[in-house]
Amino acid sequence: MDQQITVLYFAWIKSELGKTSDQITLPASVGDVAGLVSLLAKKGSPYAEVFARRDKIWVAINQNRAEWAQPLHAGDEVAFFPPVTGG
Amino acid sequence: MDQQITVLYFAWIKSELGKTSDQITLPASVGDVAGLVSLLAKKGSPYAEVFARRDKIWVAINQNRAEWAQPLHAGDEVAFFPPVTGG
Amino acid sequence: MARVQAEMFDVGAEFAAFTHGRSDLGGVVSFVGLTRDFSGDATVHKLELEHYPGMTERQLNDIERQAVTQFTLQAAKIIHRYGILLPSEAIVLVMAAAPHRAAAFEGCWFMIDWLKTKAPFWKREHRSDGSFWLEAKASDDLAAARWARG
Amino acid sequence: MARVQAEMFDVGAEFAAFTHGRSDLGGVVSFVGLTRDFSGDATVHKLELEHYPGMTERQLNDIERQAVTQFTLQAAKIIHRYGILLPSEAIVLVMAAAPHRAAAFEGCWFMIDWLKTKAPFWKREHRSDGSFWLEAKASDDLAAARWARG
Repeated sequence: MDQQITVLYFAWIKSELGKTSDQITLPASVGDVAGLVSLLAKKGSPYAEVFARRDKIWVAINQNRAEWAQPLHAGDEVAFFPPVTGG
Repeated sequence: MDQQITVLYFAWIKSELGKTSDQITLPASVGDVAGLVSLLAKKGSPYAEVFARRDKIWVAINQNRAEWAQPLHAGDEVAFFPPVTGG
Repeated sequence: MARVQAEMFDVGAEFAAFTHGRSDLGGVVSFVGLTRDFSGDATVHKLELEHYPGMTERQLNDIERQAVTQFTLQAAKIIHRYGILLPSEAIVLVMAAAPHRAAAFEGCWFMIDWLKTKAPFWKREHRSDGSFWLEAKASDDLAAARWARG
Repeated sequence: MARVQAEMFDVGAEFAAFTHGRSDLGGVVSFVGLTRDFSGDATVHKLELEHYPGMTERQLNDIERQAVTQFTLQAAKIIHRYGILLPSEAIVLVMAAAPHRAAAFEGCWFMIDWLKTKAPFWKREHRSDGSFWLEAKASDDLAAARWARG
């Protein structure tokens, strides 16, 4: 069964993608963050270039920091952003 | 030759002596802070009681912290006060 | 409760509100982070602060609560701005109150160190030589790691 | 330059004056010491602060200068009150500015620790059970000793 999720982008990721979010329907074969990243990277430029730098990208699921192996569920809000630089 | 000095008192020392200062003429035999303290203690009550607690008393000469062995000179401003408690 | 806002804040008014009606506080330590007009050799015209609404408030409130618990604070407060900031404007205010000054210093320092590695803010400098997203500093990770409980 | 005064000070106005016209400051750490309305089990009605005019200013200026040198501060300021203070009033304000926050935290902490063992102020509590000159605390000596240069 397909799952609908919201994906948010911040800082240089947002700048390079030229957008702040995507609505993504996950195929049944994609169950975690790593799978989502592979799916996004396959969308071609500029996604491929952005997600090639995944060592510079953090992820949050429903506003909590998460790991690449963390599972995704329908309705999740997944955010990709660089290491933070506030304060 | 006799030396005139000003002696200041602060906090409980001032309270117990009932005064803020003395003008003291040092005899030639008194050359340092320790000698001044002995001279003051000989003035009887309440000086004797106050200066019996000399381990609880700090001294400054001309507004700089000093030691008991430090020499005195005419015109010096000598201050006796407890360990500080500001801030 | 932490606050995230685009508007400037008044350090004096925030301090007054933080201590208002309290006659039990021993000491208050505050940290204010300011915008500078240079970065290396370049002139900075303005600083842009992006954040992740919702997650930001959650993280800042977590940091406040953690500081209160870990350092037995009497009160803790974080105020952080986003949007466009001009040089010399305040970016962040962190305040910690405690009966003794060591706890207030440590609690305040902990909050700003943690904020710098956990709160979802990103700075972009608009400079004489272009606009640049800042990179996170390894020194900030080290600073935050100091506070990890053994 | 340090300031010693009987009047209340406005933390916000002092912060504004401290940072006025500066677009090169990275962070400012402040410490405010407050009067509490209790001491052990007794109620404190007012706090009396005596000082040694002349020597006080000299010591506070020395502490500011020492902090600027030792921690490479961009600015340092101490404001300390004397006379009668009521509960919740501010006794002392110490501010340190530096390019990086660690120096500002250390510089501010150093100044209040040193002030507590070097500046000629004496506190007398007017309490429900009488009036008492406070005794110096061994913990303050230990706190100041931490900053001695090796």
